[in-house]
Amino acid sequence: MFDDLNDLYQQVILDHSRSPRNFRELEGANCTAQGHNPLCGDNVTLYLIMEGDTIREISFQGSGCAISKASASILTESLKGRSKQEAEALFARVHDMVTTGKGGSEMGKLAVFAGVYKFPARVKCAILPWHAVLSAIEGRSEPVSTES
Amino acid sequence: MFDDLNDLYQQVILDHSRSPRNFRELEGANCTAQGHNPLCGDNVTLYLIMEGDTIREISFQGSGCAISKASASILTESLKGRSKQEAEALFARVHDMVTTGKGGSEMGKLAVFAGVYKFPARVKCAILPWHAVLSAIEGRSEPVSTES
Amino acid sequence: MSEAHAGPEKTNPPAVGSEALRRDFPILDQIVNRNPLIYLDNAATTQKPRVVIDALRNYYERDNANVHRGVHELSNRSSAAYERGRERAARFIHAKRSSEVIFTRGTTESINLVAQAWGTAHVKQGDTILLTDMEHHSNIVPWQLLAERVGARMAYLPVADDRGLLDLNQLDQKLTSDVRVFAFTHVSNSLGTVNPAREFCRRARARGITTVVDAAQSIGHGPIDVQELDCDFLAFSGHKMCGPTGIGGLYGRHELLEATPPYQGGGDMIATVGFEKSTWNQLPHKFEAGTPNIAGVVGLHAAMDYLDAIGRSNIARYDHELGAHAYEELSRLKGIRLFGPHIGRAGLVSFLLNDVHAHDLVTVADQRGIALRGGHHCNQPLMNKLGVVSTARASFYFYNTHQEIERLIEVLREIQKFFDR
Amino acid sequence: MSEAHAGPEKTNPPAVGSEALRRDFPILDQIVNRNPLIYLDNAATTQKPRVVIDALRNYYERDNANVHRGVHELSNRSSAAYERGRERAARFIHAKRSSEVIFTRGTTESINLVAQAWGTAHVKQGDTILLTDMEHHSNIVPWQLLAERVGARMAYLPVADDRGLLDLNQLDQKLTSDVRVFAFTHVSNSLGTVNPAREFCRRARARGITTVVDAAQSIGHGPIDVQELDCDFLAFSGHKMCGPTGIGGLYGRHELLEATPPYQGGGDMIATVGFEKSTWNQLPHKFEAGTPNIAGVVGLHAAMDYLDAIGRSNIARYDHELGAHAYEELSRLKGIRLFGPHIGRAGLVSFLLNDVHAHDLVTVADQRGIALRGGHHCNQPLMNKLGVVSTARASFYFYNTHQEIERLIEVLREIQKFFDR
Ligand SMILES: Cc1ncc(COP(=O)(O)O)c(C=O)c1O
Ligand SMILES: Cc1ncc(COP(=O)(O)O)c(C=O)c1O
Ligand code: FES
Ligand code: FES
Repeated sequence: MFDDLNDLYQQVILDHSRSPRNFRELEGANCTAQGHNPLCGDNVTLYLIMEGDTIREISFQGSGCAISKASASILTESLKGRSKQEAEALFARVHDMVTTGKGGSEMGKLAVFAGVYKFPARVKCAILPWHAVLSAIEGRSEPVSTES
Repeated sequence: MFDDLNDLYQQVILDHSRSPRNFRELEGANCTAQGHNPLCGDNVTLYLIMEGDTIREISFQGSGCAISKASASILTESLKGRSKQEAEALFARVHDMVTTGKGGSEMGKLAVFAGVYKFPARVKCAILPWHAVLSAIEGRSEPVSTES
Repeated sequence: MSEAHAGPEKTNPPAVGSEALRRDFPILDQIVNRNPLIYLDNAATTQKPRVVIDALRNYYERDNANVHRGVHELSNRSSAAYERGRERAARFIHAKRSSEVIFTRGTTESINLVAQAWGTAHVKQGDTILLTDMEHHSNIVPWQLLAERVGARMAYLPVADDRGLLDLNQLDQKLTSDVRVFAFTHVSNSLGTVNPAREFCRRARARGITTVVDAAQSIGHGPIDVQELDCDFLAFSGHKMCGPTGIGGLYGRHELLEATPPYQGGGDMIATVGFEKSTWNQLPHKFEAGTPNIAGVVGLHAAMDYLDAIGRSNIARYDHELGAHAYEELSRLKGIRLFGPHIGRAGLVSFLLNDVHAHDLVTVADQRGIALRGGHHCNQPLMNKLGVVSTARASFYFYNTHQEIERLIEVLREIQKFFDR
Repeated sequence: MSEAHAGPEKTNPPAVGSEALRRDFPILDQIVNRNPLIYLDNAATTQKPRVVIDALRNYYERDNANVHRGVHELSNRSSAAYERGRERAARFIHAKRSSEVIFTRGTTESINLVAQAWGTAHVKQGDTILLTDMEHHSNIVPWQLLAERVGARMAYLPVADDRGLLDLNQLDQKLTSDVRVFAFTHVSNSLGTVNPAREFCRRARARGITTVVDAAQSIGHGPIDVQELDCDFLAFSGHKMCGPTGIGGLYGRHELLEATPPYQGGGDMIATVGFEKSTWNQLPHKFEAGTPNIAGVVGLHAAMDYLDAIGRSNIARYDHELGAHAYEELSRLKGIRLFGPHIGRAGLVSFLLNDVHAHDLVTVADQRGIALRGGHHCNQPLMNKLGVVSTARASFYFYNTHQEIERLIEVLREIQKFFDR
């Protein structure tokens, strides 16, 4: 009945949104960034401990819908231990996937967001934490917004 | 062919617009007023010598279309020697006539303006000098405008 | 001269909520996401009856020309249609004179006009601008910009209790001698509160305080009478009352408009222009610079005729009925949180269901063909106060039906189950 | 998601001036004052092709909803249509990014936005605002209001000779170091002068002076490329390019818009709103407060598609042809006084015939079904300079024909006789 919906709200997404991983402030974080979605008023803050170009630790906090919470949660899992360059490359592929629906097969757990592309108003939800994390590791200090 | 037009531009109107009567500044005027039509930018200035409530002398100057020039010219002829009250009453009847086309039969020479009502954009032209003269004899100092 | 608007009012208008009436709105008859459309986002914008759409077409197919300065036939027709629209709008809100109606893009521009033109001339350093906790951003930000410019202070009449009501006693305390203007919404777009606008204006007037009524949510939903309200300014949007987008109005009391400097400069608002100085045209033209939204006014005229044919008291009654019905049914749902007053509410309901985020809820409802709105509804300060980021909202109009509400409830139950997997 | 605009461009567009093309404009096929309508008031506003009227109807019958904050299907469609309209407009004027296009009510509001928002922040006491002698009131009064507010000085580049041209040598003298902004019209609406906008911008840029191009009369009449012009701001109206009333645009270079504070406050233009302070949304939303004219943008999109299908170079060529034809025929009339350049003129002619007042002439022409304009054309300072109060104007568009010009000349001869009784 709810075919597209089941694509969007996969069980993994619901699980992560209910019990987000790494959902806390990170002590000793040397890199943080906020993301803001003016359409809904939701906010996400990313906390990172960077060692050189490597993301040693990562966590998040904030308010958001199931999509944005799950996206942030899975993001923290996916980026831990990765380099800045790897994070940027992954962002590009996530962006592609949630706007076109393609490329999910090589994305591992992140593939659960492939269904988002059918819901244009919700693409920003999935992307919001990624915008924030990129802004953090690239050292920009202003809060980012999904309107950009 | 030009039936309505001949009603509007009667020979009398064309004559008065070409050779307006009392078209000069009036020396010793104790009462003047300006009228302005913002739609076309035209202006008319009325000069009066009042003795008590009576219009002893009256003249005009300014730029305008055939209708407004003829209206001002015939106005000066009609109001000379009249009282303030008579002028006000006449204004009301002219206003009626040029907006409804009715009542011309008792208006003497002013009846030539009865055709104006068929041309809504031109009603202001016929009325402009009347607005000005009323403002003058009622002692208002601001220029009047046809927009009121 | 032909009539540029939609023609005479219907003699036998269809009843609110009836199938016949719904047929007046072509958009309602469509399938969205494999389900018949149930449009419950009327507080954001309303749909347009065929007479309004036809009025626009007729205008463009027969009468279109620029207004005011023309002498030719089409220009006469357009100018007459435009000014007839103004007279119609004045009658619709019972203004004393049609020159008290200024056409704008909508409520937002109307309030900006007041804050910028009247406000800059009349609100001074140290003055207070009083709003309420439940204002739309459009009735907050223009005043904040003004306050910053002139050095005035912002104050807010608080929402007194969990029922989303404003407290008249508190109002008296807030209406101190430094308050220069009191701007408030007639009906809250997120709580559904109907404010006692007449009483607000009475108390403000007693203290010489200028009042600005945001009528965005009330203009299309019942009778409005600016003389009875005795307000100084009143702002409204055409698109929220069956009219086209891009047109709305500002009512201003004659004396206040006279004492207000121009807003935008340009054609039509001037009497004379010189290289160094210009002089202003008379009301209402002083505030309407440039070519206005002529077709918008023609469409708005048709919308006002349509609403009056249906009957604004009928609309108000039915609206409240739908609101009460929805509120009652919703309050039976387990895990529901409802916002706004229990009774006497406008035809909209704001709620949260369990811990489902409003946008998730709205996305699922949309897959059932139901158009709801989720978000802060341009009421962020209020949301902060309520301790939420956003709510879901269903807002009704006279073409909605009780069955649609039943269906909404059904789908909300499904949504609960869906997110409770 | 369905397409909210008029659909694909025609593959075989009708030729300018052809009968087939005229059939695209329903309004042209009518009798006015017992004569077939000859519409020669296109500089005031243009007529609308059926595709534009249909685009409005389709929007209201299928997709109407409020934009930006919605999650449901209709709101998705409306938001997408609105932003597609922005991309289309950016492409139409060859802007680098679509966020450089702000939607406004029209040219007048666009110029007010620049003067009020950018101007108040960047023009200081003692600065000079340079305009030209041939500006429309809409490009004079906003600057006078700004000058008065901040204590700036007005200066005007004079019309150098009786041909209605501006002098480049004089421009260099006028572009002194205290000039902060140079605002000028691309095409004069009363003289028909086509100004060398690119060269104006080049000289201003060399001195670090901000440029504002009033494109009201050029936008619909030929290709426009803001990157080639290298202007800072450019203002235009939809209704003068086959689009609906109530919609227009402002192009602004990204860096300048970023450095400009907001204009109007309200919904959509904010990022966050607090009781005391608010923060602004990003470009272009920062400058679009409240519900915009959504249908207007949809109609404008269709108009741009239509103009490009006809071909803007075709339009420009034909326009100039009609203008030259009319100028030549008119110059043969005894007692004619023609204004503006002899050659290289836009598709409009301004004139006086003997001592017949422009409004008298226009009234008689109207009785022959010919729509002309008489008056100061919102160019009072220029009229003063020319030593006249008003002129009569015939302005052409690509649906006008050479036969219509012949007929105009015929009627003008009749008018001479009529007033020579
Ligand atoms: C040169 C010029 N500038 C500005 C305007 C004003 O345009 P609008 O009335 O659409 O704002 C016009 C139109 O009359 C014009 O011809
Ligand atoms: C209470 C209230 N005020 C103001 C507005 C703004 O209206 P508009 O967007 O038509 O300018 C709205 C509409 O969203 C509203 O609900
Ligand atoms: S709805 Fe706010 S981030 Fe998804
Ligand atoms: S046209 Fe100016 S007064 Fe008649």
